Amino acid sequence: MRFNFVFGLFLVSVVVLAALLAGLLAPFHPIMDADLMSSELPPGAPHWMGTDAQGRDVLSRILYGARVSLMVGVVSQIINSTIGAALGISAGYFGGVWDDFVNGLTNVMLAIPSLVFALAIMAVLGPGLPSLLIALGLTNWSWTCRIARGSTLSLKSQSFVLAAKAAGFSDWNIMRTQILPNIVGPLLVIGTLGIGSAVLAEAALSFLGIGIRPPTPSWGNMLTDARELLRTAPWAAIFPGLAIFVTVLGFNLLGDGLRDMLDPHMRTRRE
Amino acid sequence: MMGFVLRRVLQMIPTILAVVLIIFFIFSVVPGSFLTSLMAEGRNMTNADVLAQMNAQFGLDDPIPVRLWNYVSGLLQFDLGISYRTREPVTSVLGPRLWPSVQLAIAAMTFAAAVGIPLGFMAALRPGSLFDSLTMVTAVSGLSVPEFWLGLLLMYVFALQLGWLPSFGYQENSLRHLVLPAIALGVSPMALLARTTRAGVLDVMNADFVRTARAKGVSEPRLVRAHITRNVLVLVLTTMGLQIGSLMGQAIVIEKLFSWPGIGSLLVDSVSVRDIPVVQGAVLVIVLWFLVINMLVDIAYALIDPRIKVA
Amino acid sequence: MPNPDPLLSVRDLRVQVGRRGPQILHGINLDILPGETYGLVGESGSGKSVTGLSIMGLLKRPLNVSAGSIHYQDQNLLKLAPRARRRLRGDRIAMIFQEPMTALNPVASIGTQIAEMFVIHRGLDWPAARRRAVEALDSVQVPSPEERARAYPHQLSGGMRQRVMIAIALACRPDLLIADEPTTALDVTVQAGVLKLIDELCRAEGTAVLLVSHDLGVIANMCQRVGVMDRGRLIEEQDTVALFSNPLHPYTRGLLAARPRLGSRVEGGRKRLTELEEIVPPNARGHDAPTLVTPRGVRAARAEATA
Amino acid sequence: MLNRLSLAAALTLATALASATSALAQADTPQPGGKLVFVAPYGGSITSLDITATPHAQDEIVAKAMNASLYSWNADTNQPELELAESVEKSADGKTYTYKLRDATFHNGAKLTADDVIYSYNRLGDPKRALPGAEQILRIAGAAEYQAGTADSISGLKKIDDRTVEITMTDINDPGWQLMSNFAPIYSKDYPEDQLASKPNGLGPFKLANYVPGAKVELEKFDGYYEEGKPYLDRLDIMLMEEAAARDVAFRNGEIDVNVLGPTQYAAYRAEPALAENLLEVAEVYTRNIGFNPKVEAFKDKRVRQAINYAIDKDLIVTKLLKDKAYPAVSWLPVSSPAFDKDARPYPFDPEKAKALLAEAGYADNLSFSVTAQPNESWGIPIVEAIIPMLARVGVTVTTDPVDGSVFSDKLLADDFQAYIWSNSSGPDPLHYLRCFHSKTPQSACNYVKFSNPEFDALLDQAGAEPDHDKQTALLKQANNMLQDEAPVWFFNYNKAVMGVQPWVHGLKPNSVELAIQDYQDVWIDDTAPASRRQ
Repeated sequence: MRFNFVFGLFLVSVVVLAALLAGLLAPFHPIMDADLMSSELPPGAPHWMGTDAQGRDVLSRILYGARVSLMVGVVSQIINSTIGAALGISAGYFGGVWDDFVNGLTNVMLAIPSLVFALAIMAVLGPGLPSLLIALGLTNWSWTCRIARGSTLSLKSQSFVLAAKAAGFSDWNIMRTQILPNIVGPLLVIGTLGIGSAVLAEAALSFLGIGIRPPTPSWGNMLTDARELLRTAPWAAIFPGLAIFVTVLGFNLLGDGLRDMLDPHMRTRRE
Repeated sequence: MMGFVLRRVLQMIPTILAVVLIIFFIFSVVPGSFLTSLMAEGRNMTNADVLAQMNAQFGLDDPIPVRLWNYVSGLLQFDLGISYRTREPVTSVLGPRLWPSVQLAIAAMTFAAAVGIPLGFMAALRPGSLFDSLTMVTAVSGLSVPEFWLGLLLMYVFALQLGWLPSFGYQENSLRHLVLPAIALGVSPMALLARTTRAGVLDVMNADFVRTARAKGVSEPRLVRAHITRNVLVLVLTTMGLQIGSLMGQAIVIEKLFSWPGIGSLLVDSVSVRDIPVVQGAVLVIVLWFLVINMLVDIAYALIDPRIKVA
Repeated sequence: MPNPDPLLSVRDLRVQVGRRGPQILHGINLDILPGETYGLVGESGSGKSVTGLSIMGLLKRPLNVSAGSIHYQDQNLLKLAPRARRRLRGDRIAMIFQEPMTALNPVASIGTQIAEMFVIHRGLDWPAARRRAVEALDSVQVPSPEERARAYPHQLSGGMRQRVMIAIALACRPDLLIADEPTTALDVTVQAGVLKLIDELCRAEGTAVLLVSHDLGVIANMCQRVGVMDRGRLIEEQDTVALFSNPLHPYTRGLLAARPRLGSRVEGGRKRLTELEEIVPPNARGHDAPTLVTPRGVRAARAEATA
Repeated sequence: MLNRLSLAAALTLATALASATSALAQADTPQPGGKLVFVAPYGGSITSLDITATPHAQDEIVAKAMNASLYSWNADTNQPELELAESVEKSADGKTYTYKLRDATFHNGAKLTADDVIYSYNRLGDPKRALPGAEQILRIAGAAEYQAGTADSISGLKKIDDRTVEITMTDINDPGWQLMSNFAPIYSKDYPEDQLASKPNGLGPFKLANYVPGAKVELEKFDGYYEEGKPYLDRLDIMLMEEAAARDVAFRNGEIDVNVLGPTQYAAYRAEPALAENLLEVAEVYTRNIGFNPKVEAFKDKRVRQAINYAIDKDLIVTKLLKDKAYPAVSWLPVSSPAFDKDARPYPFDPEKAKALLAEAGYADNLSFSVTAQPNESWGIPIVEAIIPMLARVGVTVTTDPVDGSVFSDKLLADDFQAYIWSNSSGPDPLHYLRCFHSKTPQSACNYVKFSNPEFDALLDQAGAEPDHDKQTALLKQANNMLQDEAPVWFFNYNKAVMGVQPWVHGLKPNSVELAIQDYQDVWIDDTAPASRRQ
């Protein structure tokens, strides 16, 4: 199953390259090159993926949209992982009341579906990239937290941690240098898979009308705007849909592959 | 068993209270209000006096602590308040939405389990085969599609092109209307279940007791049926429980798309008109559903796995 | 070959990883006579367990038999249809494993797991099979068998579970029992009892035993004949007494020499003989005194080995 | 020139279509029986079955089937007409009206009396109930006092006898404009108020059979309806469907009988002959516009506001983005308004002139503002997206401020915006809707751009006091043209509402107030309807 990792990495690299090189690759400006006279043109030169209802080049918008989607996915996942790891490690390490509190909080977060939570936060903050990052970054850390906590609990009593403690390392140092490096693997796996879900969440929130602030191109907005064009100008809806699919698929495969590589148990299981 | 249930119910209370507080505070700082939502259509010019009267009637001009106190003390008497929008008790607004939501969640889960578990099983029985690879690629793909996109495609294909199923709506006592939304909603849990089942079966197949069973001369069908299934079920049950528990909240997009009268679409509508009591109530229902389902899953565990006791 | 009429005869058995991978067994030849107890000894990785699993037909992919034959009575097991081979399994040739903690299905009751044998091999209905299961439990000296039949594996101790395994294996009075390290995972205090039970029951029924073990003491106590395996080859085969008194192969000599003794440091071949940490009493043999090992001695030896 | 042509063409088309449809409706004699599956497209749910508790068009679509008001809107003559009264007499001062009520029955069997009228209007105006419909009766004499709490009831309502009621207004304008509102229906005074939301009891042609909140309202024919032989239909189902793509599938699939179309579907339906034949179109009385907040210094300058009107090619947006599902706007009042000046010409697309005006005003390339907008496809974010590059070409930077409905109004009421794009009612009553630009109208009511021009105020005051209809119209026309020159907003378009109708449905009317609100009692289906509609 190394295939997962390689193919996932390939897809993700393509998307990352698209995002980085959008400025070079995109034949048109994603916002200003809007000519209503050439709206809803089918794919063909010079619009290789056609144009949308506003007459904007779909390809260019997808390329620039990759920036937004990656930004949403990666940044929100970094926030999630940071919160989850910080809470999980500290809860597992210190135990006691703090552990109870973190546990309770995690249960609450698990009980409110993240889309509902994100919806509420977006209602407060209003549409836009920063709000989206916060909404998706604050609502999806419960699994990270659980796993970090569980791993910390089992690491806590191991000899190297005890030795570090005996050697007089501070708690902060032990958590940072002894525990964190040992749980980075699983966190990386959850994080990678989480990037995929965040990209999907962006699409879902756009559908509900609370995503990225137009006219900034985002795949969720493109898909949402074009959903009625499915019959008359399918390209405007199909290409952003494919972009989302490929990206999420890439991160999911990458996450699976990472897990297989990091968890030898899983690997033998898939012999 | 009763003791277990009682204990679990008591444990839910702090969670529920926390949810109430979180949602309350989020919506106490939310911009816009029910009153301003009334004029969003631009159709009616709103009279300032009428607005002021409505404000007073709903207690919207009370300070936040007073509103919180009123809400929580009402909640303790199972009073969820009055909907700003319909002016009915929140319970009677939520009531009719509950069954469609539950129906959709159960139908989606049934689809997910009926397809995902056998797929996962079959894939695991031939690990590395073409079927296995195809199934798993399909599963990962199922997890990678925006669901409204999928719903829309299903609508076009099965309702419009083939004319097999109605494209939208809710009909009492009609399963036909349930099919498309249930599939659209069920695809992602289906994919998850297929993966979990496959991993679980592979795990169990490697277990020593399976070798024992083979050494006993148990036939393959019986091996799968009597020895593997139940052990896998224990693993799969967790995934199923978490999925069905969160389906009610995840259904928002699908409910909107298919005009399904569930809690999710009620929640979105209520958020957009700032009908806060209903938003609170809907979130509460979604959370309760999650907690109760998880309790039921734990009970089911105990029934399936003798190692776990709930008493 | 000492006996013209073996119960099981293995010829040139070769096992390979996949189609092109390395060979695990390099042509094993082996005969087991009716009613005898044959010991297979060697370090871990020498192929003794693989030999046992090959006979049962329980090799796990990618391991597979690439050549050779295994004759049970008149039939070549390797040429048998899967269905026919399955019928033999458990019924005529049974096996017990090293790990009693995990070898039983955790979600089925003990009684059911034993009764299953009667259902699949004797065609009994479940109630009758369950009654027979209680009897079987009784015969492996499990106290209050009716109660235990309703219990689940996790409620039993390791020794009890291994007794349950024996009850399952011997339920259909097989001709051959393959016991793969049956006591290795057990507490030393119960090892003796379990070995004694296997020995008694098999002798009573005339069941032949292929005892796979790395424990020379166990082999010495239980077996009439011993085969020594090293890196996938059967390198020596002798009567137990002869082997211990006059090992022919240098490897066997090394093996015997590496036996840890009380009070002495383990020397020579330690690196490869990691499993050997128990004591074979000099000239120990016969069935009435299964072992002379004392818990204290083993603990001491263990402490030494890990030091 | 182009603008003028397209406007003229649009007008002709609208008239032609309107007459074509009514001709179609009369082509056959109505057949009784069957079921119509209607659609309420403005939300996934309705607020309440009690229309007085809500201000939404979505609820009106349902309420229209169950209730009746004193007046109703005649979609053919574009005038309010008497509904629950057989006749009316106007007093000499033009303020007091005496109505002779018709013989009508409520769904619960009670008879309509003068007391019901007085009860209904008092209930609407009751400050303790705080009903949004209160706005409709504020022109009745004494309503303001009742609202303010200085009177126990509305003094302008008087019972003469059981079937006769007298209503006194505060001014001389036709009370029909407000009292025809579906938000001011007549309820039975004896009916328990707490049942209005669950078991509504109205005078309308259909009564409630089954309500599935968030999904649909099923209605059945009310046998005691006051119009002889009506309604034709036995059953009426109203589906609550917000998602346009889903409605499209359902309509094409024959699951619903009508579909209110957005621009995309409009273009698609027009391109398919089978669907194009059965489109019902009307110029609705909504004006889409971008309002400029004078809080932004530049917007205080008339030249800047005019420049924006010149800089945007609205014809192009209307054709390409709205697929001609709109009429480019000239000024505030829509084409169907009696005070619409047919000789007035919209701002032409002239970026050079725009640049010149901006330069003159000192904003050659340093004007930037954000437009607060809802997601709506015809008057929301997509329109702002389209004007961004157009205004960039004259040196104006535009950004979007996307919000949902409640935040939108919140920002407007709080004066927390630089510009907004919206769709506002601009009819049918021209005086009422031009008043939004009267300096005395507060920002919170509807003068969102805080427009203040003494000349304009004077014109409106004069028109309000003018008893002669034609003279009043002339004054309003003048005011409307003045508004165009002042350009307090960017005049974008007047909505063209379009409804796709299944071929078996007859009797729907091009209602310019709101196309989705139909006189259900006049609707019937013919033999070609599928079996599911005819059982």
